[in-house]
Amino acid sequence: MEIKGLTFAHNKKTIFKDFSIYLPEHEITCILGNSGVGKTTLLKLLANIHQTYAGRIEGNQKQLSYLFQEPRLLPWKTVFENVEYVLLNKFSKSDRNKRIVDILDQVGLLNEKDAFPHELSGGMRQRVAIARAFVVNPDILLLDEPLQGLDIVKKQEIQQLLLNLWGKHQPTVVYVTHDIEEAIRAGHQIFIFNGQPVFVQFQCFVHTPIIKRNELSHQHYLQAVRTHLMLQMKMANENKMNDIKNMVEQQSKDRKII
Amino acid sequence: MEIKGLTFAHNKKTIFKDFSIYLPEHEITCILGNSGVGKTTLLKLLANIHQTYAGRIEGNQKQLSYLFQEPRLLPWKTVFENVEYVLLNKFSKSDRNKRIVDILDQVGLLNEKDAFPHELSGGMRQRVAIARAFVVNPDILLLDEPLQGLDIVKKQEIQQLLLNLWGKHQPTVVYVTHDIEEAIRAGHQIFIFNGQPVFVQFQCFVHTPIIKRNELSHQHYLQAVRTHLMLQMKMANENKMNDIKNMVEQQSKDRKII
Amino acid sequence: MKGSIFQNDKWLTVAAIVFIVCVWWIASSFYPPIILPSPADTLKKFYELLIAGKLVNELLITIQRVLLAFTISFLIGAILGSLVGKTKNLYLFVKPIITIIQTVPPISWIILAIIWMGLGGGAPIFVVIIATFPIFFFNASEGIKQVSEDLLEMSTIFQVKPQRVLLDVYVPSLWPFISSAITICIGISWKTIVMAELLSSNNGVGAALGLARLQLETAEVLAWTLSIVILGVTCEHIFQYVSDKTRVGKVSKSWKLKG
Amino acid sequence: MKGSIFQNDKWLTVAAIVFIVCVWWIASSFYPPIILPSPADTLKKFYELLIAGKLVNELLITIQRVLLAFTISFLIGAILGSLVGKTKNLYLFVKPIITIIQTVPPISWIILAIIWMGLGGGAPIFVVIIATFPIFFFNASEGIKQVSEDLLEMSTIFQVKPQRVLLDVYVPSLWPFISSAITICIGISWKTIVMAELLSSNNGVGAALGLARLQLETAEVLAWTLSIVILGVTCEHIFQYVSDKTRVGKVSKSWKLKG
Amino acid sequence: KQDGQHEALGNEAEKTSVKQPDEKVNEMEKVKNDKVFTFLAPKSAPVLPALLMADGGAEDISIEVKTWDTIDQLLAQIQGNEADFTAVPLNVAANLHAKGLPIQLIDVNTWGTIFLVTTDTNVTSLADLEGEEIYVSHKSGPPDILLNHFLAEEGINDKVTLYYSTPPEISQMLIAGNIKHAVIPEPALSGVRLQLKDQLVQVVDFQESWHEIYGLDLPQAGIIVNKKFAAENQEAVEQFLQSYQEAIQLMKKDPEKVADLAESTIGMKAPMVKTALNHMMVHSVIASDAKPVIEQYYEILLQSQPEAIGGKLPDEGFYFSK
Ligand SMILES: Nc1ncnc2c1ncn2[C@@H]1O[C@H](COP(=O)(O)OP(=O)(O)OP(=O)(O)O)[C@@H](O)[C@H]1O
Ligand SMILES: Nc1ncnc2c1ncn2[C@@H]1O[C@H](COP(=O)(O)OP(=O)(O)OP(=O)(O)O)[C@@H](O)[C@H]1O
Ligand SMILES: [Mg+2]
Ligand SMILES: [Mg+2]
Repeated sequence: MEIKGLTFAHNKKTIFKDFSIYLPEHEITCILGNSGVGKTTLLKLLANIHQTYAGRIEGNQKQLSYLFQEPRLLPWKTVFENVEYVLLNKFSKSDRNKRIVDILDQVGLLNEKDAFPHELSGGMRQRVAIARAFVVNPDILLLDEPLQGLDIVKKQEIQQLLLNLWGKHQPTVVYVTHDIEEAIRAGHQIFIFNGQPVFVQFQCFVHTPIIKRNELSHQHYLQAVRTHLMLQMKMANENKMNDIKNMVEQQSKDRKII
Repeated sequence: MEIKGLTFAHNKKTIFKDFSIYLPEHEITCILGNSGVGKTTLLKLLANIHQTYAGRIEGNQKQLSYLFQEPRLLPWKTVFENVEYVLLNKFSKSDRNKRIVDILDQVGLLNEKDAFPHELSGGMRQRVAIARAFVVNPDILLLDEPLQGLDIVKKQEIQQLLLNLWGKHQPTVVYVTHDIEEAIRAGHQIFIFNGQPVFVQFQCFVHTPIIKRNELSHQHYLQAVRTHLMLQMKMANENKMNDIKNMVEQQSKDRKII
Repeated sequence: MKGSIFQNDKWLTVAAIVFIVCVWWIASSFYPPIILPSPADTLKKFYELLIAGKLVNELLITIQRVLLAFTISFLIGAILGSLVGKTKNLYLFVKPIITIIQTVPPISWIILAIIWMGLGGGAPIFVVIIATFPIFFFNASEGIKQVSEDLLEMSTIFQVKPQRVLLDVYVPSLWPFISSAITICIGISWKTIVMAELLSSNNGVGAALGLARLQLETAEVLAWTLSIVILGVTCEHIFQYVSDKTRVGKVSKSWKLKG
Repeated sequence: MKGSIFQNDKWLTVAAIVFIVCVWWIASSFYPPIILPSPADTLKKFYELLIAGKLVNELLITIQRVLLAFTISFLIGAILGSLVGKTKNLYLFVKPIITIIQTVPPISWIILAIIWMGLGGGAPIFVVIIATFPIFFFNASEGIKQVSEDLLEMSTIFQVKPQRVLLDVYVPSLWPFISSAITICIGISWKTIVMAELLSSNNGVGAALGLARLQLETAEVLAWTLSIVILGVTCEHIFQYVSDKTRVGKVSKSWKLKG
Repeated sequence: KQDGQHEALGNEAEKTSVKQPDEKVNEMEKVKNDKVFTFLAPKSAPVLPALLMADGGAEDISIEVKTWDTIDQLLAQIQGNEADFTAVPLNVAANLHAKGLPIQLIDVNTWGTIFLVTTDTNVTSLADLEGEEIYVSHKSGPPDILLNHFLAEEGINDKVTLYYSTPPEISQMLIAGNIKHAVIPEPALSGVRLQLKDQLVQVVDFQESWHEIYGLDLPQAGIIVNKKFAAENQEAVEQFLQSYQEAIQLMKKDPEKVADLAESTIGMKAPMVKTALNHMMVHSVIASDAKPVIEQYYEILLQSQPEAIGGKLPDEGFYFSK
């Protein structure tokens, strides 16, 4: 997927101005950035929700799936039905049921399948949203802080689920998160957004194959990435926008990519 | 604050059964636990939202403040007005304005003070909720995953804000989180909840004074606590409820507390 | 069957009716029967009309008309309201037209209605439609604005078929508005049909009531009124029952009516 | 001032009115003036009534009555609806009573109304209240169920004073329901007052219209109707204007009416 | 021809059962115009003879009776040309004519239906009502205009207070004792008579008072037809009038039967009809003959409430003549 010369404003607040980014197909791209920088806005643009932009967004015509920053469940439907909602007319009834039961089992909600959203805890609701996003086998998967509200162990389990899913069908994933660990564990490529309008303050490829990221031999390299990211995020928060911009320009001139 | 012999059920799902816990006044108590275990339910019980419980909840009659798991903003009010809403009738108008501007500045939302909630990003909305919870100078502060949706740097800043606030007025804080780091940085005492009905799987006091937790000399001790917590959280997710229960009983017999 | 309809609210409805009857009885003791006959007098007259077969005859005519009018009105009002409510400019254009239609008193419509539809029953049906469809329209168009954009976005992204979105997002969101409009319109329909029949028709409960009134048969007037009220309350209960049975009603109840 | 009221929707309202007038004009060409006078005839009659001062006289009487009735009805209906809507059992008890009150045709109320309130004007006021307050009641009681429990819990915990909760949580949440009820009731009030005055009063637009009708002055009937419609549409616009000016209306518009 | 009809009438009087349709068709062979005419009337005096005619009282003409309750129903049916003969109050007839509808009055058949009644035994004449409140039905209609006329004659028209409402409401309040004096027309008044019996005093019979002043009867209602229809079916109209007049005689002979018929066919209560028949003068006078009487009446209406008859006296073409 590619965005070229994108310009978009919320009311009079320009979020993107002549912004370009390349999101490689069949890879996981993680996006970090300050709160309110424009990450969700980018996902919505990719999902074609905001349609008043200028510029070109290519490659988003396929089967999309979106995990919103809020669960966005139908309050009048049970957990099962909420997941079923996005599958209707897509599979035979028995196939559908099997898939739903499967995914609910994987996110640990099989016992709650007949509960209504208001009877769930926050983390449970988030997991229903995850189940719904994962159940459709999308070509493009847009994730907005998918693991928020989950305990650490479940965070890991569900990230593993995501990676397995990616392993099977290799969808293009755009993964917005605030957690550097998450990004390092899942991203082929990591961006840090900054500024208003948005510019890419930092971009890096993580060269270790995803399945090997737990191996000890790669930890040194990953630690380096982590340190870099931490540093950049600190900078991003320091309000020295111009310094950063200059630096970024310098870097892009030098073609120096970690 | 103290809870004695609490029994509470959501519909037919018993969350607490003869549950007792002591939450020391003027201290920060952190609560960890699986998604859906009953953390939010406990906070709501402390806040007297659920009133159909059996047992005694003592010491919650004072000025309360609650940061909900969802932002719960009034959609028809601006950021400023949303914060003002909980202060009305409490201070003089100029005092009020000063306080609100102050807290909005501290959470980094002064520029957005006239925006409506639907014009904010997820993290910004969370920060409005934080500002609202902090602005009232409560005796008891109930926090449900206060830092969700914020980038790492902002997480630290706002946790610092919380600690400063605590430093000034020393309210009793009950702090629900999924992030062990957060708990270690802020808790005087940390609980891990498990089971249905809930029991305390693990309880520890963190002996390092809060202001010294960044000092190098304490890192070793804190690392030990961290490791313990990680281990316990892993166990909590392993569905070996009985083993754990036995262990906990054994521990409480031994009065062994880390 | 009746038992099951009244099951849940049975006692409260009975209590409400007993309450009304008591008030009526007490009030009737202050006035001569020609002004306000007692419930007993009215029931007696009611029974006489029933035995004579007149009651059932006229009621059947009126029921048919109300059902037809209500259905048309619901369809036009709810659908038009939902469609128009979303488009601001269209709404601003249609709204004054409907206000005008609604503000014109039936008495001004009646001649045209009779000419267009004859004395048979067309005119009352027309008047009932005119009286109720704006209610569906305004409630639907206000309701459609309250449908969560978030859920609609979600549905679009997941390529949920429009008919599912209609059924699973629009209908449940509109439900409180539609349900309130239905409750209101049930009452209004019965009341209006009587006025309309009285003004424009030779048969139906309204015409019978009008005649009774001219002949100073106050007990008969109230007997006809009673039959209309019974119909109204019964309809209300049937609606409530059906609505409770369907998913939307059930959930929106358990979901909101916690108190 | 008029300019400012019509500012936004000005052209669309004008378009709507032009549309209605065209339909009317075309229709009137098919019928003799005694059945359906043309807009021009009606306007002429309207002007005559205006010059004679009769129009203003009767209008003032009717306006007074409607204002009084509308206010009472709004207060009783909205407050009772909000209070009762939250308590399931109370609601189930009150609901059938209101359905009954609403279902009884005005014709059956009228004699009681006249006796209680005389031929002066009390009876029409009473009838308008009976006709409109159930609408406020049902919309308010349905609306009150939709008020977010989450926001109420939040308000309780932060010990926000009840009057602020009312103003800042209940009113905005109820607004779509109340606003829809007001729009509906504006139309209904004007229409009903005419019917009620015609049946029970010596003066007011309704009585004048009734007289014109008996004298087969169809143009005059329509001139009176026109005056009522103008009042109805004007009220609608004033309400819209005021509602847009107030905070709640403004925000609920910007917040929802994105399309 | 007349004899034949009397014979038929005699035969008819002996019949008790309602005729079967096919039977009717057989008898209609006599009528050269074998059309079924529609007779439209309010639920008042003029409809009663027609009921007898429809029930087989007329040999030479066959009619079907429809009723109108409101002025709108009347207008709509006139506009739709749905009735051949239509009974209307005289002021309405003049008004329709003035509004340009092509109608013609063929007869006047109802006279003197308005009364001032009271439940106050102290009141015996109009003069006793000085300073009292009178409830009047039909604001700006004949009851109102005539009452004002008589009050003016008496010289007390600004010494009484008038309230207006509809006959049912006034009747109810009168019976309930809420009010004392009222002006209502028949047959609505009979409802009150039946209920109050002797308590009700008839103070002014408008017919009598009118007669005292002008020496003429007080005409109230008549039958109108379409002008073109009248011109083309002169004979049928005359025949109708003839049969109608005969039906009136029949009605006077057997009020019981008319009352029962009225109850079974158009829902008017039998006792009320019987009582009303005692207080109304019903006899049919062809329009051209009644013209002076009618014009006297119109004159008064025109003076005080021109709109009631459309603002002008009807021209010559309004009155049907043989
Ligand atoms: N209103 C309700 N009705 C029925 N069951 C409920 C309700 N609210 C919560 N529950 C159930 O109670 C249990 C505890 O919920 P709670 O919200 O306390 O969990 P939690 O520990 O806060 O989880 P999380 O970390 O996911 O927020 C859950 O299993 C949930 O399904
Ligand atoms: N509907 C809207 N109207 C006006 N402004 C908006 C709207 N939505 C978002 N914004 C603004 O656009 C900016 C970017 O918002 P966005 O939601 O993309 O942030 P984000 O990067 O996702 O932040 P977070 O991490 O807090 O979710 C914010 O400053 C926000 O105030
Ligand atoms: Mg976001
Ligand atoms: Mg929770």
